[in-house]
Amino acid sequence: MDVFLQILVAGFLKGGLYALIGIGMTLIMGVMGIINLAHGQLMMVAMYVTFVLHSFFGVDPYLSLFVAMPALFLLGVVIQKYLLNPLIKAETILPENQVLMTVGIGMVLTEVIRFIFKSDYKSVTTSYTGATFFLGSISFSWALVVAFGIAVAFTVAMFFFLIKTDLGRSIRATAQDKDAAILMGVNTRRITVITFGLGTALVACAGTLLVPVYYVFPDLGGPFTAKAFIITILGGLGSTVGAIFGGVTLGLAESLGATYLGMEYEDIVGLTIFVLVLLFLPGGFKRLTKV
Amino acid sequence: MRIVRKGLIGIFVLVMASFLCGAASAAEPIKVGVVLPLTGSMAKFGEIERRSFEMALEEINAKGGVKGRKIELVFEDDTGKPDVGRSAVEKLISRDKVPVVTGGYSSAVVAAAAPVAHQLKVPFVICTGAADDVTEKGYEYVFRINPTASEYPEATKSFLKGVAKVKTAVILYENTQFGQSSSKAFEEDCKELGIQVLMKEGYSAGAIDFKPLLTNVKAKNPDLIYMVSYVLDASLLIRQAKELDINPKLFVGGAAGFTLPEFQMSAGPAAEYVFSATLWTPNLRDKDYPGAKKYFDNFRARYKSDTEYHGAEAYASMYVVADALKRTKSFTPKDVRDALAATNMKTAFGPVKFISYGKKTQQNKLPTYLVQWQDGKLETVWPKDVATKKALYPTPKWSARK
Amino acid sequence: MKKRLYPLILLAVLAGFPLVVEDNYYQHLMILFLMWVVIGSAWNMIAGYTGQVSFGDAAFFGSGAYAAGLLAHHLHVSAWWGMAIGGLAALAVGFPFGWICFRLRGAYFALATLALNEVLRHGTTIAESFTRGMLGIMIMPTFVSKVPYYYIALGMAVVSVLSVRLLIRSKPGYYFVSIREDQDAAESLGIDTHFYKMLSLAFAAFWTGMAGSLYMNYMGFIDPHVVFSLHDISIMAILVGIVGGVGTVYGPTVGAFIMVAVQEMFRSGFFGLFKFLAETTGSESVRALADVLTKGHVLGFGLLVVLVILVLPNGIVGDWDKIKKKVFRIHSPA
Amino acid sequence: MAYFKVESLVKYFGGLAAVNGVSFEVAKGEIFGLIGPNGSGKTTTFNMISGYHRPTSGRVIFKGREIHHLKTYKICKLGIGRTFQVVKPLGRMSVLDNVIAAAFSRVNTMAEARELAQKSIEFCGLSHVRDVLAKSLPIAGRKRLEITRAMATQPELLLLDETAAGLNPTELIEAIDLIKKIRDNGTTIVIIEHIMHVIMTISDRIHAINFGQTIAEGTPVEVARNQAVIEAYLGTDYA
Repeated sequence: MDVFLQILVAGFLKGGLYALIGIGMTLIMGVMGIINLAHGQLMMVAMYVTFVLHSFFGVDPYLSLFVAMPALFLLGVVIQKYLLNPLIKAETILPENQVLMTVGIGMVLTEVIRFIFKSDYKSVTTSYTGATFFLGSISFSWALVVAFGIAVAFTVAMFFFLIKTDLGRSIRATAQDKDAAILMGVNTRRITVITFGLGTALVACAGTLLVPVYYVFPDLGGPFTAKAFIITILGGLGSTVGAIFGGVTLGLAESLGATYLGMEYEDIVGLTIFVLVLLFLPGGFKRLTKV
Repeated sequence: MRIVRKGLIGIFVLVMASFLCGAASAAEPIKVGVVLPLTGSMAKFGEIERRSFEMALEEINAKGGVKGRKIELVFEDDTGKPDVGRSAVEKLISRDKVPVVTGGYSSAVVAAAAPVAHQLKVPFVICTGAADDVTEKGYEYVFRINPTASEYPEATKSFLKGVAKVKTAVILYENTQFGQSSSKAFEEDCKELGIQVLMKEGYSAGAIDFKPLLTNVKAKNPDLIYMVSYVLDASLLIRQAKELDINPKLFVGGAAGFTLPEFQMSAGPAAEYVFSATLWTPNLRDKDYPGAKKYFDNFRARYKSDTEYHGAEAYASMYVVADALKRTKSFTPKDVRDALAATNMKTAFGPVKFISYGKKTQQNKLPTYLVQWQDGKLETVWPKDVATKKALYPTPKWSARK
Repeated sequence: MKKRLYPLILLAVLAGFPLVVEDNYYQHLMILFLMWVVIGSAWNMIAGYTGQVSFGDAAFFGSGAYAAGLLAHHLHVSAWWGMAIGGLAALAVGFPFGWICFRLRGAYFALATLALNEVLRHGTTIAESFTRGMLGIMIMPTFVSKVPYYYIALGMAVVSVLSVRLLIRSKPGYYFVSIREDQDAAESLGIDTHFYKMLSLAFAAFWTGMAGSLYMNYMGFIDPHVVFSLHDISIMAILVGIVGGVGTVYGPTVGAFIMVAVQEMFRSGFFGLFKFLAETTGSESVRALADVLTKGHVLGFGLLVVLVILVLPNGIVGDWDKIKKKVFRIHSPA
Repeated sequence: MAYFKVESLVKYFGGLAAVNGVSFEVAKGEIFGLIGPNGSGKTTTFNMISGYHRPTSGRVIFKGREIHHLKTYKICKLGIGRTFQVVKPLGRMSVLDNVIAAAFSRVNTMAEARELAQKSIEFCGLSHVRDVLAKSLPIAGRKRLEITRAMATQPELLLLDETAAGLNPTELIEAIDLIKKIRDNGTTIVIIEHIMHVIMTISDRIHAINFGQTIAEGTPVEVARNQAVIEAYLGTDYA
């Protein structure tokens, strides 16, 4: 029983971070209709920002959220504006050119970071890195609990932003029906730019929160991109609530799978759920929750 | 558009010129080819090895090179990928016409490149790639300085026999060539020692959360936790073991990540008491490892960064190759191969002699060591005759530590 | 008439190549090039012509490679037998996959292929007892000389390109393109879209699998991360297709040549040109430049990808008219 | 036995009935009009006939054979062709290639398909744009391409979905001529049309639906006078 509870807690906490990664992706995928295969790489860049701030200026990782998120927002804006949007106009046989562009961007980001920081593994060790507290016999990592809290806060904030503000509504409108949004007078081009920025800032937040408990190196982007799109498909494109469900589900499924099937099955569990959802619940949890 | 056009022409000329220039180079110094991952995810170690090669090269050339000629190293980047590594070795052999190739970090690259050397009949002195079967195929032109992955736990084995007589063990390993083969080897060792393996499980490198794995480990409550992990997985494992309050009698790392300074930096106090197998430390006796300490100090002084056993392997490889070049009858690959086969020397990485045993051919056999983190420093603790400190055993419970 | 001759001239040059250039290194690069022609053409069939973009070509490549490798490893027969079953093994993977996943459209299908790729990679890693996991499979290449491999690869490349050409000028080809252009319209024209998508996938899987078993035979070593690599196989296949020209017969050939050449050029610092310049001029700045270039070669490669997609979204063959106009100022009569 | 008939077709999307019990019969060789206000379920009916939607209940019978469970391409092979209200040209193929693709539903070799396509193009009067890319055709051309393509599948029964919408007066006359020509050639036609004077001119009989249900059926004159039809189109105020 202890094992089970411990795993539930671990999966749930991890799921909080996944949710944050997933929200960024789901917004981008929903609004743009494309898969962003540079999502994890953008997160990696944010982690390096946090790492630099910590090791050269002694900034606490949680404080560096205030730098990493705006910085990545700008990076996202630039990418969308100058690299992705121009492709919409281009006459191409495959609409997937934008997706490939994100692959290229991912490569460039990874290599730029590698160029600057080498392939070394870097870690940020803080006073709370290994700190834990126990409830009964269940151990909680402080850093993950805090990360979970911040992730939930951002998610809730994002949710209300999308529902209550004009900009948020425009984003949701674009995500649901681009053509209709254009007819309603939404400047979709501007919306895509802002959305990409927001999505990137959110994944930057996730990355920053991950820094104290994880480590950074240039190649860590790929696996997180994969997780991000699994979460997005689980939750349904463009759905914030779906992304939260998707994130937590993936976190729990990975942990349970890793415990009861074996750690090496961790990734396969995620992928299997992904394929099952694609086939049997196209549209993801959004179909069930309708939010 | 004029600029584009000029640019294109420029690139064309550049490319053509680059084809031509390869052919034109007078062969005054003796060229030695080196394949290493200079870019890509393994570049960190590729870089350490490159620097070590260059250090050794300068020392050798400063002493007059071989037979009055200097040695020149031709580095090729294998990017850590087997097909690229193979292209690189082929280029070294057929375009640069080197009489001998050395280097080889990744096991996969080595496995793909070794048959090329064998078939083109140019000797390949592998310094790192540890996959067992590379020297089990009877490749006449392939030599390896590094012990094979399956031999890494030798010292651990004798420590377990002599000091830490544990009854149960858990083996955790990353799902890589190195992880799979050395965990298998250690499992065999456990059988031999009568240690019951309660659990043996792999994971893919780069996991965020090892709690699922470790929770299962905790439930099994083993005496020994043996981990084959790369540096930051290693640090996460040990940190999360602490978080979950797992208390075996000893934690042992199977080389790779556990001996690197980054491990200690990232794991902090949790690194204390952790044992690890290793092939080399700077503090080994000068009798068998001449120049080990000097190499270590020079490297740090010169590059202002740390080196470890990979660097020592590269450094030694350069000396082994130079030694063979000194003894060879001529600089044809065949003669260099024969000279290499007769190698019997002592290097900073230990005695080097290419022997055949079991299924292996032309494989160097070296003792391994057990080290332990004590007060933030890596101390050699086994075998006894080379120990710098006494092994701290058993490991105190997390709650009993400062 | 002249245009018709180009492929023949190219074929003659390729057939004569190993007789003229005996350098192993160039022969090796050419074999890689020919292998990528096969993979690129296969990808082009399913993605370029049929519009079902696959992000998981490595799934088929790896299946073919492992079919050959496992056969050699377990049954101790020559891995050349794998050439006979490599393509079929990839088909065996592709068939059920397509059967289930072709109800997905567009990006969702692409994601499913990506998942297939990843599942197979993890699967072969975990199934150690059968696949040797990350220890990989090692065989002794049959031939010392590269020439036999070269001609086998050339044969495969020629047959695959020719079969693309034949296919797209016949009923299935028209049907593939119709499906790409509008699946609903295609259905209304009596096209069994599911069947023809399967057919196209079968073609792609078969040739990619064949290329995989050739790789096993030629390289003599595979492991799951090499042959199921998302970046080095799946994405590379897409780049070969995109750079050369999606939905063109010779696009993948051009793309394969450029990608292999550029990759090697960046890796070797323009075939050693900069190192050579640095040595002859003795200039520190050139040396530094050479250093930066070799260290940043993947970066250069990535930038090139971004640039090509931005400037030539239809690839070199696809945008040939545009290139002619802009660069050579030749205006094709409108 | 009726040549073609639909029997109490019902289609629910979610909880909403798009079509709720439509039945009609079409005789061989006639032009049968299907009218109704926007959203009344005309196109959904077409989609069920041509196999894009499976009916929730009801039957579609063509020459005595039930076809509502068949896939779209099979229905095409049986001899029912269709056009789309929102045109679906195969954009990056030439007009000729569009039609060749369609012709392959009847023949297997390139030469035969080409010949069949040429015939269809000439018949429908698109020869002058034969080699133009489909996506660069103007709307009238695209509408006509839809018909040409459908004709190349050699249908016995042709479903035309608003082929006249968006055409100028000259083009309208041409379209009407073409439709008549197709009928005279022996093809039965079911046509959805919004432009009243077109449908009134060419239809032999008309079937009117509203809210997914039949409201009237008869000759054009009868239907035009029908109270329910007038109400459906103009609202109760005008009735």
